[in-house]
Amino acid sequence: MELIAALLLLLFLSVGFAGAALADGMLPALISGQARPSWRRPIAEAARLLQTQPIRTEAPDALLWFLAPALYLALAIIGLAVIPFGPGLVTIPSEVGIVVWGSCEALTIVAVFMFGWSANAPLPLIGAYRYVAIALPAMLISMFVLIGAALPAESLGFTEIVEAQRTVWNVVRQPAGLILFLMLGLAISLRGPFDYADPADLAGGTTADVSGPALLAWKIARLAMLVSVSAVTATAFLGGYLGPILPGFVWFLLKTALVLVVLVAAGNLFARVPPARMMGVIWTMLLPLSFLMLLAVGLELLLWG
Amino acid sequence: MTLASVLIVAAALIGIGLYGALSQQSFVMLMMGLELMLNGGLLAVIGLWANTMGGAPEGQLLAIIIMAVMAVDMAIGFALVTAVYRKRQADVTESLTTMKH
Amino acid sequence: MGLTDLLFFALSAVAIVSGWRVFATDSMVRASFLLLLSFVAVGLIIVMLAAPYIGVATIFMMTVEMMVMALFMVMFMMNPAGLNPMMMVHQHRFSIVAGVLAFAGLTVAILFTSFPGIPVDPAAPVVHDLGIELLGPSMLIFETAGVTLLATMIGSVILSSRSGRFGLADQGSRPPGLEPDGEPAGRQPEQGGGGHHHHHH
Amino acid sequence: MAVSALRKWAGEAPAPIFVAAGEEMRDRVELLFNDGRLVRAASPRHAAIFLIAGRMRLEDREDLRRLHDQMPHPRVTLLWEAEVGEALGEAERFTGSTLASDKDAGEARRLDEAVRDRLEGLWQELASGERPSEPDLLHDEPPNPWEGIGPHGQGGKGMMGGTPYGRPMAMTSDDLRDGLALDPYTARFGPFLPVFPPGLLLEMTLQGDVIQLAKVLRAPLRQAASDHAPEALLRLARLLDLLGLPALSQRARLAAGDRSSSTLEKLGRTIRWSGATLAIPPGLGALEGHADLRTRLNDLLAIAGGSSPATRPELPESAHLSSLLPGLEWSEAMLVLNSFDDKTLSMLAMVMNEPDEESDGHDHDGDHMHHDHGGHHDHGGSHNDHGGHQGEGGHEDQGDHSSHQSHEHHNRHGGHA
Repeated sequence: MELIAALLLLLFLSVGFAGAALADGMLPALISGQARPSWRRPIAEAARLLQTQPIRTEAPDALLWFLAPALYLALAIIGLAVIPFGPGLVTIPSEVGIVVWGSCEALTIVAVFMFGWSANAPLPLIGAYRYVAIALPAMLISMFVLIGAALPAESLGFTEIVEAQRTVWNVVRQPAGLILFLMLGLAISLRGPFDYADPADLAGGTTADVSGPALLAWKIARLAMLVSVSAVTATAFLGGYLGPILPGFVWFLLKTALVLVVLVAAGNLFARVPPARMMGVIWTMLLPLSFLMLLAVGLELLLWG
Repeated sequence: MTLASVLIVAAALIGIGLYGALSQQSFVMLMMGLELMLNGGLLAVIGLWANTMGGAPEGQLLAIIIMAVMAVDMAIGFALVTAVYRKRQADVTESLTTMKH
Repeated sequence: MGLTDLLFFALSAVAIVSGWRVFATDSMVRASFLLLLSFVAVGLIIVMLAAPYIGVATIFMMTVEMMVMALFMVMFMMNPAGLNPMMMVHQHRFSIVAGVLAFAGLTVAILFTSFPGIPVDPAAPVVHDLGIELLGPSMLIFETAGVTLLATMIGSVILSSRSGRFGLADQGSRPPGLEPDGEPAGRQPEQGGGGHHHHHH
Repeated sequence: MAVSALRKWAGEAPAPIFVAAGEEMRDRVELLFNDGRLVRAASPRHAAIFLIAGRMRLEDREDLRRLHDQMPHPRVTLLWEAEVGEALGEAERFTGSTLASDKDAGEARRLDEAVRDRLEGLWQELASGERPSEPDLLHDEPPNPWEGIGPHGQGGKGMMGGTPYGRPMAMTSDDLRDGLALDPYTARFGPFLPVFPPGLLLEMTLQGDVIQLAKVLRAPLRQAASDHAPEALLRLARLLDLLGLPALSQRARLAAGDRSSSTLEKLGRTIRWSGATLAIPPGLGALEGHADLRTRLNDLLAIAGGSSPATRPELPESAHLSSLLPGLEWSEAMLVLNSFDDKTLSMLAMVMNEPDEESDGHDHDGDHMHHDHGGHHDHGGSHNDHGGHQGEGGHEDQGDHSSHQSHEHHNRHGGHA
């Protein structure tokens, strides 16, 4: 069963990755009203980067610089591995799936910081610590929201969380939770309003001094994390593989695709708030909101559960 | 993976942590030594819990307490470093000799 | 020697070597990432010891802690990147002896103690048990830990922020006046090195 | 086989271009990127073609050479109506008679199209390997000699170590935000940093990402005075880019090239919905009589929609970037910098020639030397490593973004592509 799940994981990752690359190329073009770019464009882009010279800055931390994209990608895959693709179809069945995912989120912050710091240049470093300042509290919020999703299941495992949504999906229980979690998705896949690591005002931030294959690896890892975070959202809030008629895996794929498109679109439609102001919003508004959501779910379960 | 081997690994971590905590001059590095000792302690507690207590939940509870101690240690440590730094621009132990008197 | 043992030895080696490298590397940011690696290895060993929640939670918590640690390294340390090699140690020999003695003493104690051998049942619902324990019989202990953490948060914010109750942190404290905007009551802070008097015992 | 397939694929990618826009060329260059065949690179590291457009000052030539060497191989340079002497070596020149402002609109458009085609052609040649990559223009050597003693250069006395590459450790200085004095980082940013107005060279002292000091070293290059609406739309596009809305920014640029009321109305609505105005803190970048950044953004939206610009009184004498930027975070500062029209900006960014020793990092060092171990806190040793902006000897012009030394090294270490 686990072997099948592992194969499914590979399939899911490649399909999801292709979809993410496509959505990431198409949606901005659609929104900007430009001529639609061809589906070959991401591949061409990858081929170009593969043939570009890798740049080395003066005295970088070469090991960490090299490892950071690999770590980022590995985290995306580990995150996917604890998620059920269908009834009983999990690559790594874990009764503490949520905590594993939380660790992946936290280590993602480490990966991004490592990537920006090790280049040994000012703009990447600014991107790196700015990202840490925003992503750490964002991750706290996501954990509260996920605990709210785990409460009805009385378990920290993703399989139990999906099964507990047979009566009602978690998105109905905590709609604001879904939105908060999507924000985290934007933050850890480094896009749009929460892309504080690689923004335009820092000339590319952590990637400002990266060229060639390393840049390609970073872009791949970002897209893989986008797939991963969409899958977690679909599992924790939209009932994962649950659905009528179609097989579970297909439902899961559809829901993930939906979340992915929403994330990419949101990344192109909402403005980025300057970091200091965003910090204020996160600590004084969003974090208390996530507490309230948790409290509400707890009360509901206590009174009617 | 016998109990003795787990405990020896824990002892090694505690030894290295002790070395770090005693030898480092900067506060933050000193805290790293403390953390490493707690890390060894955590491993030892879980090793003993898994092999001698038959899985009584109190053992895990102790591990949680150790983790809380780590968090408190770090938070207060960093806050003190910041406070001292604001006042004296100091981040190494030698610069706080006035505390001796 | 099975796969488990092999994995255990590999992880132990990672934990110990990276733990040692923490104090041997020039770059302090690298040092905090090495410490993180050591914690991750220990966390995985703990998962192998049938305590998945504790193990993964260790990784989770230590990641966040070490991230903050790395930031502090960049903020406060000379030389976070290790590009100006330097030695910042004191009582070096004494520390080495103390470390080795601690390790030797503990090892001897471990080797000469006979522990009761009651391993945990692999099928036992350990995470579930832990949850019941935390919110059942040991609720008071757990809640105490929670309140301690809350106190820590408040304490660290007060300690590290600039504006104290008695004036700006870097200007020395001034007790409040007896009437609004009046002269501070009690002893005046010393001129210049304000705040030194706190430290007299 | 595999290599040629890769090359074929790479040729299909849009040509990645890093732009150094000279006098009167900024708006024209920005409109080049409207049809999606070309993409504008955020950093020279991401680019393959270096487009130098318009007249440059003499003192900019060194920076252009530096930027050229910062680009990875394969790379090529195109000089479009640029006068840079022999600074860029044998680079290809593209001259389509004189400036567009002298010609009628149709002629200018045809010319721009020709530039676009040439850029694409260059990329095809480069990707297919027909055209060799351009070699470095500058020598690959450190700007300062290694001055440490001992095997690692740690030399020096006590904990401070030596001064490798002539860069002493960073020292603390006062902080504007919350008084926690950490190490400042002084560097020159510009003159062709993509988020800066072209030609502007600032020397800034940063702590974290808060700007403590800003000094204008070179004023921005003069830009063509054009109609209000396209200029406003392009400025709006720049602000939207900074706000993380590249797609909407592209829409604004498209609208600047080809305006019709319905698209403009829709664009305005989408921008309002994106929360762009709400994202900007109220009161940010406020100038006497010139309102704050949020108001300026709203004005831009209105001008883009066809209403005439609100008249603002003359700038107060004292208004200058050196007093406007300090205290702002990097991203806020970039927003402020890009929110002014060219006339206002050139007044704000006048070079002030006064004996100003204070902004030299060294003076601050002195203040703090009395602390126990000499201040020494290096909030970003990573900083002084590539920067060398602390000492008097370390001031090197920054290329576009200050990884300027790196170009002198990448060949030695990693030039094997």
